[in-house]
Amino acid sequence: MAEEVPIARSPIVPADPEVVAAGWAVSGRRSSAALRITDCMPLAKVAIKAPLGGAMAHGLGVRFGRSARQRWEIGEGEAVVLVVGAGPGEWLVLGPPRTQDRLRSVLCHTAAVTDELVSVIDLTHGRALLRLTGERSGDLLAKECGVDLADEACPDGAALRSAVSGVATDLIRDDVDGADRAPTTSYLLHCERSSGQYLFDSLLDAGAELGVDIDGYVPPGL
Amino acid sequence: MIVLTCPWCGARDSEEFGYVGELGARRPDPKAATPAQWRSYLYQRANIAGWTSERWYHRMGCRRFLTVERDTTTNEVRSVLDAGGLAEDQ
Amino acid sequence: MTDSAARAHHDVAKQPAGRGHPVAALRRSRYSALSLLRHGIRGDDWPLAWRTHDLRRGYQVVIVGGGVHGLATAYYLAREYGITDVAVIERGYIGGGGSGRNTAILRSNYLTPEGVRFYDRSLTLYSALAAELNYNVMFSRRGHLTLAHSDASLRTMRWRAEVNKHSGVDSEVIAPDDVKRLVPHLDTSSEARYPVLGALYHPPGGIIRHDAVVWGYARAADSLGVHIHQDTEVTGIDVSGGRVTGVRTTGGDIATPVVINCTAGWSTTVSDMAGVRMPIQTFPLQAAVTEPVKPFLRTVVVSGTLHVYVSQTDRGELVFGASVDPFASYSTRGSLEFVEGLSTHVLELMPSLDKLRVLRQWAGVCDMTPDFAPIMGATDVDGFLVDVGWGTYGFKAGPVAGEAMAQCVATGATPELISSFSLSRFARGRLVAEKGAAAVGH
Amino acid sequence: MTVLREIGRAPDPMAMRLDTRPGEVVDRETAFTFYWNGHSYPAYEGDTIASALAACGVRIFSRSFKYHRPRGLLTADYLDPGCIVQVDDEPNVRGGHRLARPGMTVRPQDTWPSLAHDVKAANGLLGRFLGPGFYYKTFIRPQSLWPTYERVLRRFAHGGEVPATAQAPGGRPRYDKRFAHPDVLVAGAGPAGIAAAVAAARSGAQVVLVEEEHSLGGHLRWGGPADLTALQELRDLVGATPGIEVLTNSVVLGRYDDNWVAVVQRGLAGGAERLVKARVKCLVVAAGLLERPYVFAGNDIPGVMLSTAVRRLVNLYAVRPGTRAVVLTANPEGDATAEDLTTAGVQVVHVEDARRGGDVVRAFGRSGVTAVEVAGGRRLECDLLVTSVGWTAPVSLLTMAGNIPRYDERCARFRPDVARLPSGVMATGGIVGDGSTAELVAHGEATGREAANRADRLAREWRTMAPQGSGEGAARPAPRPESARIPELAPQPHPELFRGATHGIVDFSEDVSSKDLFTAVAEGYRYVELAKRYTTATMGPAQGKLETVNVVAIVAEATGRTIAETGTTTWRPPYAPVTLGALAGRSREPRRVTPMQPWHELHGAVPLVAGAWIRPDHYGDPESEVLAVRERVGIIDVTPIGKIDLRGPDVPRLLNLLYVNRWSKLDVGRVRYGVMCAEDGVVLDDGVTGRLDIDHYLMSTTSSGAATVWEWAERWLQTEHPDWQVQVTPVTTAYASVNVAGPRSRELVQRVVDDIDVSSEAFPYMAVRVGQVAGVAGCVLWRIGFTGELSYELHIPASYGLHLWERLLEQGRDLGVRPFGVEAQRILRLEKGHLIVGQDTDGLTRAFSAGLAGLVKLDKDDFVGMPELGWQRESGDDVRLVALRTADPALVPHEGTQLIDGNDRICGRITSSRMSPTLGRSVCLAQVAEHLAQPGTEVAIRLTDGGTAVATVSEHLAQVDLQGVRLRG
Repeated sequence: MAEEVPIARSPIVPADPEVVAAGWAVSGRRSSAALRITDCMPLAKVAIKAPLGGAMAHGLGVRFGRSARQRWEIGEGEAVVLVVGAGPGEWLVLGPPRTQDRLRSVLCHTAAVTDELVSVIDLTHGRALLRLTGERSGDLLAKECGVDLADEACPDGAALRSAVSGVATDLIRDDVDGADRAPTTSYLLHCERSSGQYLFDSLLDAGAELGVDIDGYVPPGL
Repeated sequence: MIVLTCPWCGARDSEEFGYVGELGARRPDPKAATPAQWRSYLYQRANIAGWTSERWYHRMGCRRFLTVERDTTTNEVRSVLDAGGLAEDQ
Repeated sequence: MTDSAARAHHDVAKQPAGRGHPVAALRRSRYSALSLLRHGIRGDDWPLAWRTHDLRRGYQVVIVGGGVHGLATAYYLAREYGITDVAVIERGYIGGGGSGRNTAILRSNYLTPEGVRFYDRSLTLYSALAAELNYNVMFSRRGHLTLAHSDASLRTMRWRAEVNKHSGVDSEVIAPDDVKRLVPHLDTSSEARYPVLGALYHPPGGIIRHDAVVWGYARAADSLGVHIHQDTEVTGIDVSGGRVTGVRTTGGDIATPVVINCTAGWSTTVSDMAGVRMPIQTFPLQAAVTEPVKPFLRTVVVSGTLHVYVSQTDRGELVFGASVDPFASYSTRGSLEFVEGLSTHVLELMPSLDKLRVLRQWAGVCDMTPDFAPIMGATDVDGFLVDVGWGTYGFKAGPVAGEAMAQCVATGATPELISSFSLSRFARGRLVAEKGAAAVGH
Repeated sequence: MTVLREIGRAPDPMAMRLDTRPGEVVDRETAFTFYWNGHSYPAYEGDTIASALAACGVRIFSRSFKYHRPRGLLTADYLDPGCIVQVDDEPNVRGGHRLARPGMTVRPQDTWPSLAHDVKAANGLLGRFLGPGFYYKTFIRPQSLWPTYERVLRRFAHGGEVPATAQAPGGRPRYDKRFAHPDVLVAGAGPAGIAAAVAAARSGAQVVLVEEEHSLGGHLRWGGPADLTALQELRDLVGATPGIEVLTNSVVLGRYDDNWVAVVQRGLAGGAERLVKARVKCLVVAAGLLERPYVFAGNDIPGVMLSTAVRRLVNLYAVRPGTRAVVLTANPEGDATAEDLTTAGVQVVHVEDARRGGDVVRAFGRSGVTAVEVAGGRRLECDLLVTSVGWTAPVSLLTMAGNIPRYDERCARFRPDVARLPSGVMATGGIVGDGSTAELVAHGEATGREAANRADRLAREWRTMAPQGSGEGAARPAPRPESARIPELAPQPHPELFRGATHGIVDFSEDVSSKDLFTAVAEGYRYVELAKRYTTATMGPAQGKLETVNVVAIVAEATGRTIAETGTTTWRPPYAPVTLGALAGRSREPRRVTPMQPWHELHGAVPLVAGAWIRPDHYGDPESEVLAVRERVGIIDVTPIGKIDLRGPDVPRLLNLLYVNRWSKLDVGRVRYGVMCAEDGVVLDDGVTGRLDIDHYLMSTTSSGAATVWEWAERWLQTEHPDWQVQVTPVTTAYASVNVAGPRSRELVQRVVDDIDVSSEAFPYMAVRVGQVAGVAGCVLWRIGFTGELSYELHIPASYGLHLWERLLEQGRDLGVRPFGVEAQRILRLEKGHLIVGQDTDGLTRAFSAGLAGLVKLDKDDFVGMPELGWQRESGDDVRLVALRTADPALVPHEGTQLIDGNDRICGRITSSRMSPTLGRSVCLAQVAEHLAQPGTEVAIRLTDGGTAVATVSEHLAQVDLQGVRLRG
């Protein structure tokens, strides 16, 4: 007795109003605050493990510590994905909602043509994903993360893993266009799912004096 | 909070890492080892006051096991290498 | 009777026996309210608490380490066995190591019968120590609470309580309400991130003035003829034919058939001098003290889950301790992460202390063994005995360790009380089960 | 008593306030009142508690520790030992530093009218008997009386009071923390410190400038016109230079290994405090100099002040410190003080010049100075005695960096050994040497430039190591050339003045006199550290900053050694006392919950804190939850169970290495139970692992062991077998996991699976299937039975966990489905005799002691812990895990109760025990000595009330469904 695919739920309880977008229960709240935090859970998240310096690694074309936007052919149609060098021989591919299955099969096909050992694992539901946007997002993160995030040390496109509020977190500097189209500092934070709500609350608390506000999710959000 | 210069992640606070222990004797052949040999491997430590080679794990970062040279009297760190010999250019 | 102990026995047996009489020996400088009054009126000086001597070319027994263990061993050798030709060699000043850096908590509520028996004997000796040494060591029996924040730790508390009771030691598991009655400042509400589900209450536990214990033993040992050499560092131990023949120090060489390693932190280094390998890693143990405030905390409060223990001295300061540092080191510089973690956890337990200020932090070095139990008695080198591996619990054991090591040397036999703490247990794979407690129920 | 009356005296509004002073920091436009000792007092914005009260003629602020002598202002700054007060519910507030605020309630801390008589006595008589360590020498016999004596001692405890309960969160100051990565951090904003910060910033460095007091400028602030001009210029420079973050009323607490520097920001909005944790590339210590008190009889009488205290009061707060003054001076600052007093309208009756052999023999008076005897026996009436006898370099931040200060008799102070500082630490200003403002600034500038260079070099080194640089933009401008050498800052000659002709107080907060130190030395406590510990000198709230050098000098004098030989004492962090709140920061305790947590909370689940996880312990009635599972069907949220995805051809080798049992032949679609041991044979973890595909396995672990096992696997792979082809990915929370257990579980699961045949034939016990459940693809199901019942474990992509949970409850309503919690699961597994690692095993339990003999395959080539297990099997004497049957079925012995043998020796313990709703009797697991482990053996249980009960060792660990029919049904 097959049935409709149910609504997916983020580990982070959506701020009111709760709406459905791309099959996910998300927050419909809109904020224009200078410092905003958004739950980006609906994004597809696929983890890859492959030998360093191998064909798969070369194909992904992003080294550990950096991230890059790429346009991929996935089954029927294209998708803009963010490929992250998340660790030594470890990558994370973020894509638009509902693309995880296609991303996985594309990656599996690529892996198949190399004769390397490659793990392609869909972690769309297994991780929490937040976006922190605003000129002072670095100041907020400086309260919870010990790594130097100054532009020189951590420019746009940088990717690193460290402890944020004591939780192992992938930090990706991924600036976005601000109101006047000028790039605004923005970070993606990616951690193990069950700590998502805690991390979200911790950042809200730390950012209170900086006026951080919750901004709902709008697809594609990448 | 000392700094460990992780070969993968760069200079990071020691809080990000887990300390495994000094690099003791290699693991004896489990089939041939006598109780004395095995328990020396299990329990005996050089516990050097000075430069020591030890194992750390970058738990919050690259999640690689590392070989660290540290002076146990000053906590000065001289070198940090990937324990499995893994490198970007292989 | 083990070889090395036998050897030691043979050498010391030549001594004219006959117990020392500290009381008589101390008469010239007896401490009492009266003498205090007399000195107060006359305004004259007190005699030396202990004297300084030239280093002799030979001693019957050389004790390395002028902490509570070394000095107690010397004292009991002289007091119980009339062995007074003893030198205590201290690199710095007496009590400058672990004895002066610990948080001076006394208890006997251990997990294993052998542990309980051993520490209970120590507590007995401690409670009579002021009179025994004619030196007020200010032992304050205020009760000792170990909090349980999970059913797993509650289970371990019960386990400990039952073993304690069976050995006649006063311990019981008490309910949160009783805990609150004993420590009103404690947050026992269910909203606490680490709710208090109960506690192991150990009334005989308490705190003591650690320096006074060191000085009291030093003064009494000195009065019985023991030589205390401060500012003297051991640089080598001579071993020939598997036997100890002497000790080299910065103050000169000493011929001796018996050397006892009573050091903490550096015990591996000293044992290495005699060619004896140890299953020990040295870790810093940090502590901190706050500014004094009016007394509000009577009992000693410990939380294993939060790695913190707290007591308030008679001077009003809170003394904090924790578990050893996360990595091995001989460095005694305090760390920031220690006081941060400590403060976080103290405020989890007692939120109203947030405005209390930390005044000083410090660190000592501890010899951690694989099974959280000490290493005592003979080694493969005749005449080289060890009293080491005391981890974070050495101060509690000072008197009983001294008594047992003295017996080891004087009688040549290993006392039953410490038989399970032998160095050979590791090669035999017979570890002490205190490790059980450390590894269960986190 | 007179003293108390004086403290209680009604205010004499601003009687001692002077007309406007050029450098004053008080805002006369903003006046307000606050409370001191129950009376209302006026104050100006900018006043400290001490200056406001002094302006009203208050001279006594506290009583001394031992003798309860009245104490007044000594240094009039943070260090002042005489002015430590209670402010509202905050103890030990430094009245010389804390700004007065409208309405604040300030109380003296150590005045006890109730102890008036003791106090009087202490003042008069006791002093002579309360010598150093008097308590070591008495209260010895009878010992029974010591507790009583102790209670009296405790009443002497010095300090304020802490409230029993925390303030309401609203009223509670907010504590915060942040990390910082400055190139250069300058500790101290006197002329040299400011110059260093500006020069470093101009060289392109990011600079943090930290000042302990409320404003920048150090001693320039209370200087003459020239100083004030220089002060203004320097402040303007700071304002005009980009790249400097200024933190005032903030203090560098410590310099830890690798230049990890802690700074606390005090007095932020609403009394908030923030701890700044800075990884500083170059630390510049510009702590200046502290003025040293002089030791002589009566040196603690109110009205005896240091010259810097007088200049602060007069020039910063426009307060007249007295009316008739005698000044003892040994340096220009002392001379300047005399001039300041004259301009303040204080009659300077006499200036005693120590450079020409002048000296102060003793001061007279009790609640205030009335007269002074100077060298030559001359007696002078006065109400103010000012001493300016020398300086102490606050070297603690440098000693924390391993530097050992050297005593320099020419300038009568310990000086840092700047030549031996680590490259990341520099010093400038008074702490290094003396000089004119211009010389200090020049030294600061050169130091700042060099600090910027050193920081730049380290920054380059670190950037090249960090992988996240973009390659392009991250490049910095080319390294700057070495800066010019740093000029000399020579110390000015200064007479050595520590103790005069008489004995006086050395440690004001501890009431330790020079006589006490002499006594301690005479008793054999000849080392500074011993004398300190014996007398408690330097142990008090001033942390020894004022008194340590005097202690060293006096111990030197008493032992006949030189000060250099006597040496200094260790300086330990923190540099200044810091609140537990600031060190703790915002409470931050990681908390993990499952996707079903909202449902659990809505349905009255009693939470169980298991490490970071919050789980349902039960939903109100664990026993009936158990029966629901045994008789019908129950569901439990087991999401926290560790799950690890293993891929690669060498996975079987890994499994064979980590588990004690054999893994070579596990077919696709099958799962197997496994146990892991450490190298010493002690049980580490257990769980089932299933084979999903040829080279693809899913391993499960205990909830608490998930992280450990993942690291364990990585460790063996990375360090011992880097050649093995295995990839490990933790997926614990990628799935929400639900265990459906009970005779009707198959029916229920049947109703929610979409494409999986769950019939016993198609999906047998210990099998694994992958498919679609409740409309969600990619689910993993395995059929196992921790509870002993027919049961299926459903792992569904976590975002649909709540959906599955609700579907199961709705679909199973007619089957009588019921959610059950961890407690019910514990009972179920206990009835079935399944052990829990860490409860039924402990830190020494090896596999053969845990009833796992059948599992251990000693004929394998290798596995972790194999040799020890081999030897354990041979050596017969160890413990065994058994099930116990109590003679009294109603008796449930506490977990942890002990088993006793015939000789009243402990021979085991109960590890698990519960009343079994299924059997209507108690069930227990226990560790017993091997010789008592035979089925049928009777053992005695020592009950917690001391009684004894009998129990028998059972045949099997399981008490329910011995043959496992239910499991395999």
